[in-house]
Amino acid sequence: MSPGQSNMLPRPFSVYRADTLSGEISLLIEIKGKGTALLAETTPGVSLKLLGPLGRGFPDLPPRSLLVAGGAGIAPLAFLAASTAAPRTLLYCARSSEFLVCPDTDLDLPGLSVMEATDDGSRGVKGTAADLLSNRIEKAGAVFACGPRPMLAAVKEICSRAKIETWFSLEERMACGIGACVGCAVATTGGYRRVCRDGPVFPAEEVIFDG
Amino acid sequence: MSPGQSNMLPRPFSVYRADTLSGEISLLIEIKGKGTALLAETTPGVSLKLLGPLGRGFPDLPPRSLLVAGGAGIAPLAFLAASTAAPRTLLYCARSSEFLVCPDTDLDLPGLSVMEATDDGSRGVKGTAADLLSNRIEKAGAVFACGPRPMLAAVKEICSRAKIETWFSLEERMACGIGACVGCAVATTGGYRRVCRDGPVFPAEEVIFDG
Amino acid sequence: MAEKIFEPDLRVDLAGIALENPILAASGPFGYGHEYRELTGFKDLGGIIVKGVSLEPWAGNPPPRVAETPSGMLNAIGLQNPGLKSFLEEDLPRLRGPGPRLLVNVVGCTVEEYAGVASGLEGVEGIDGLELNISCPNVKAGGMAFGTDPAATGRVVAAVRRKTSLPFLVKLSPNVADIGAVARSAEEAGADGISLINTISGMLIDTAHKKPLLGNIFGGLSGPAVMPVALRMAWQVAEVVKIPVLGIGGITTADDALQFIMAGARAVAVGTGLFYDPHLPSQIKTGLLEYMKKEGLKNLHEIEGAARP
Amino acid sequence: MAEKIFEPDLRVDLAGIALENPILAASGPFGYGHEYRELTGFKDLGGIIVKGVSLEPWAGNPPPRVAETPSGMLNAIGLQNPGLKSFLEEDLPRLRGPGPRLLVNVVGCTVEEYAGVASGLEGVEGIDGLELNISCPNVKAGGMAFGTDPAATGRVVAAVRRKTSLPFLVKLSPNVADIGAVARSAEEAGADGISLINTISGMLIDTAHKKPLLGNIFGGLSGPAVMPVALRMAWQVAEVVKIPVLGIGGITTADDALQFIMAGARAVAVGTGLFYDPHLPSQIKTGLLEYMKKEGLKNLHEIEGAARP
Ligand SMILES: Cc1cc2nc3c(=O)[nH]c(=O)nc-3n(C[C@H](O)[C@H](O)[C@H](O)COP(=O)(O)OP(=O)(O)OC[C@H]3O[C@@H](n4cnc5c(N)ncnc54)[C@H](O)[C@@H]3O)c2cc1C
Ligand SMILES: Cc1cc2nc3c(=O)[nH]c(=O)nc-3n(C[C@H](O)[C@H](O)[C@H](O)COP(=O)(O)OP(=O)(O)OC[C@H]3O[C@@H](n4cnc5c(N)ncnc54)[C@H](O)[C@@H]3O)c2cc1C
Ligand SMILES: Cc1cc2nc3c(=O)[nH]c(=O)nc-3n(C[C@H](O)[C@H](O)[C@H](O)COP(=O)(O)O)c2cc1C
Ligand SMILES: Cc1cc2nc3c(=O)[nH]c(=O)nc-3n(C[C@H](O)[C@H](O)[C@H](O)COP(=O)(O)O)c2cc1C
Ligand code: FES
Ligand code: FES
Repeated sequence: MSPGQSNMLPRPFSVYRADTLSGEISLLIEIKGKGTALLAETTPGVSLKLLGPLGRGFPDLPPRSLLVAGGAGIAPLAFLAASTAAPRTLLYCARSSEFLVCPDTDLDLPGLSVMEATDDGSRGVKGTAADLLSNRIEKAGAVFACGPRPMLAAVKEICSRAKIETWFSLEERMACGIGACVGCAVATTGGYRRVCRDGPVFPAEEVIFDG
Repeated sequence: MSPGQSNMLPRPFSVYRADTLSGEISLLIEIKGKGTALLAETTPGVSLKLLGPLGRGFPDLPPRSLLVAGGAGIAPLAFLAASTAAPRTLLYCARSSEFLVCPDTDLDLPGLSVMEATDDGSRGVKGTAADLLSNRIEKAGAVFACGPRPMLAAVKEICSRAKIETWFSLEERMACGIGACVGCAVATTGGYRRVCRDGPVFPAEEVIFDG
Repeated sequence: MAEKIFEPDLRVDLAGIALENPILAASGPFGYGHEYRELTGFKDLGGIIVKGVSLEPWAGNPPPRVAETPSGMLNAIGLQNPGLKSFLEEDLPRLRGPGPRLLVNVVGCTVEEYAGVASGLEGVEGIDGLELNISCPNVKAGGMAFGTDPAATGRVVAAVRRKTSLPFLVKLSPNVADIGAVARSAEEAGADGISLINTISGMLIDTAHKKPLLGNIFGGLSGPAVMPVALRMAWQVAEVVKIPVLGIGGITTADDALQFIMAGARAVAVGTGLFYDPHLPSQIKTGLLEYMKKEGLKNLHEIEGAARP
Repeated sequence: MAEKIFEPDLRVDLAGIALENPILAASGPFGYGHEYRELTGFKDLGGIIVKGVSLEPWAGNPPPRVAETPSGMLNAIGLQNPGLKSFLEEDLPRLRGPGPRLLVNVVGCTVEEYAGVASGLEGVEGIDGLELNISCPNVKAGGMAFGTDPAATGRVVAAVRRKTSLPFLVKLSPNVADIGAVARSAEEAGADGISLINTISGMLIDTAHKKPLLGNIFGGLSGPAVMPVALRMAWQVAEVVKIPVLGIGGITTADDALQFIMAGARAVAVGTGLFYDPHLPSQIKTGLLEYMKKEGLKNLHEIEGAARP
């Protein structure tokens, strides 16, 4: 999405909710810097340029899936969580309570259990995503995660030990957003691949974190 | 005045009206480019950074002064016109009627006669500032002018032939606006001088137009 | 009195390549064109310069590879590309056909590699010209780019000249003290045109993590921030060479394009601007046509170099 | 448990000049300081570097001399200045006294002129150091700047070294291929520090009038647009010299200043940013103090070069 300013690169965001009847989509945006601050100032009725949806999303959720969201990583997982009614659990984690931005009501979905954790214990369990996950991994149908790199690296470690199928939605700085410039490359076992076109969702075992 | 955007140089404007009782000042701004467009979008209540007044203004008006304004050059001359009640004439000129932006009511001042001219005749006399001035120069007490370079050069020529004291308010691109950077230099008989500090008002005979 | 109505002619000849209009997609941002074709159908482009092609596949640099800067961006893609063979087999067939003229950006680490890519493209259908990217590391000279040394530039240009019958431009690096010397050297060695500028070397630091923002430490600065530098170099090069100049660097508006043409450029290419808006070339084309109508220009040659004394 | 409360120490030693804080006013934008003293009382500045002083008065370039660019500006003041004698008689007396350290920017067209200004400033009360602006045209070498040639740089630095006992920095031009070579040459010839960068050569064209916007055709690009280039050069120079580096170029925030310090700079100077807001140095100082408190830093040496591998 272009923040409507000239001389600024577009900003990538996940679809948070989509209403196929009305054609409306919602985004959940954490104010991080210049672009998201400008977007936050936008008033209703203003039109923004938006290109999408881009790239490849998550596969279908098997029953007993675990969804692991770190911070703003909640956006694509909330969308994923709403795609089925099968029993599934969302592990929603952040540094502290103010980074758990997703409204409770949006996570009040049939069949979905929600567990929260914060590093400082200001909401939910005191601990990390890895702590929550370790206790639940054995019976998981599959794991879907989105969040900061160190969290994903920890998730990968736990899941590979437990041999559970795992999918990551990755973030990388982008320029074109459509697959042309190879600016958003991430290291994978198949070489550098484009988050915007080949991803953002990749099988966890393909992602190399120290590359 | 800073248009409130970061990474933009400040923009220079003349005082158009000042109310010493209320402490209010008014500016008359022609939308020329990026900065003036941003200023035009500003809504009441927004605070802007303003530095001034800067530099040296016009001397007192002797009776039978002629004020020659080209386009947005009207701003300082409207202010000057309001400084006395002695008989004086404003020659207000522009390319066409839409560049005669000053509201009539603001020029409805005791003792002030106003003559208008446009290059295309769309308002007032069809002709230039030079045409209006040539017919009136003989009896003038002094001439005060502000407007585009070619207009000022023509005014200088007419006034020097008629040996009438003449003052120009000059425009030049600025950076600091306070006299430090020597960015706003204009060529004068005394070398390069600073519009923002030594001017903007200079005696016409000192200004070199092809320098 | 009826005014004469005419449609301005945007066609220009760039080093023997006949362009429908003087607006090209710069090498790199446009990739191999497939994604932009889906998005904009190559609309209103006079030419496209595909991403750098090397003899063998290049892996590219570690991420992050791009960063935003005030009115610009840094990139350190590292010329990731699948190599000549894959370009010819996978990409080129999808680019052939009517539409914008096609130029291939050629990269290498040695004179032999440049010459090898040029040989491999010789006689291949659908290619209208080459652009030699001499900002690449010159491994034999310790990694300084070919383009920072007039003599090395001459050698690589002469080697490519021997291998190709296609018109070719040499794309200069701005990271030099005397761009005119490099341009003259390229002209003398047989180049048909000069394109400039490539990106200016720069970097940013992520203070939260106390390390360079880009995986490669250094990247190339591009976008509107660099336009005054690019325009100055286009002006300086147009002064010392007779072959045509392709102006590149920070162009996002028709006025920017006109500045390059009035400085002496024959045509312009848009890189970073495509990220801001993939439809920028169309907007620039519309702006140029409006300007030409207003000024009564029949073609752009009338104003080529018009700002020069 | 009571946390230890301390006030971070912003003092740094720049080439033997003890600064209260690492924020200086860059040479040029600040003039001879009088106007800014009226406006901000030199508040929160560790040092000021006054505008270039030459042996004889210099008239400067024809207007227009400045132009805005995306996130930056061009200037072609042409080093207008009243000359050494007038500086000593008119300007310096008004600058003496407590407050920021005072550095004088020295300009010339020949080695002798540089040495002459240095001699004239030797032993004069109130001057804490010099900054040699070697971006000036080298008339003996056909007008290319001293700073684009390591050998010429060495000569001018050595000549000044013989004439002055003051600490002096050499200010490098960015318009070179290998900034490290010039910096090393300055260090070997006796410089006490390196300051960089000066402006990047650029231009704009006024398409309405079909002529260059600046009276001098070319001007120097500065401001946030150039920061990535300046930071890269500070990084490269800090790698090859042992003397301290003063980082300059596009700095407008505390984070910008921190990037330079983490790249290896000892202190920073603000030029174009003063035009955006004359109170910028105070804001940067406040930002640095906040950062140091948050990170528990006692002084800035702890993070000097911290982003380097
Ligand atoms: C596939 C994908 C999906 C995302 N979905 C969401 C979402 O649903 N909700 C949400 O709040 N955030 C999401 N993000 C992160 C979001 O794109 C960044 O927070 C945002 O771009 C920051 O922009 P800014 O101008 O505020 O920050 P600035 O720091 O001012 O931006 C400077 C530059 O850095 C880039 N940048 C900064 N942080 C990131 C980042 N984490 N990832 C990629 N580029 C970055 C910006 O795009 C911009 O080019 C997603 C990122 C990706 C790649
Ligand atoms: C002493 C003085 C008094 C002025 N008084 C008035 C006034 O009362 N009303 C009014 O409408 N205009 C006045 N002007 C002109 C006004 O400053 C410019 O029209 C305005 O700066 C244009 O800004 P912009 O961002 O819209 O244009 P842009 O073209 O986007 O500006 C780009 C840059 O060029 C500079 N610039 C462009 N045109 C001029 C110009 N004519 N003079 C100086 N700098 C320029 C801008 O300041 C800016 O740095 C005055 C100029 C000066 C020097
Ligand atoms: C993401 C990116 C990738 C690039 N890749 C190449 C390349 O492969 N070959 C090349 O010659 N130039 C490459 N460039 C340089 C551009 O073609 C262009 O010269 C430069 O970006 C300046 O133009 P701009 O400001 O319009 O982007 C690249 C630029 C960017 C931003
Ligand atoms: C208007 C102006 C005048 C300048 N004059 C000088 C000068 O006299 N001597 C000098 O060494 N540098 C001069 N410079 C360069 C600045 O000191 C500084 O190196 C450069 O502008 C980059 O920093 P900035 O981006 O913070 O402006 C000048 C810069 C500007 C904008
Ligand atoms: S951002 Fe250009 S390929 Fe992904
Ligand atoms: S604008 Fe700086 S001296 Fe006038």
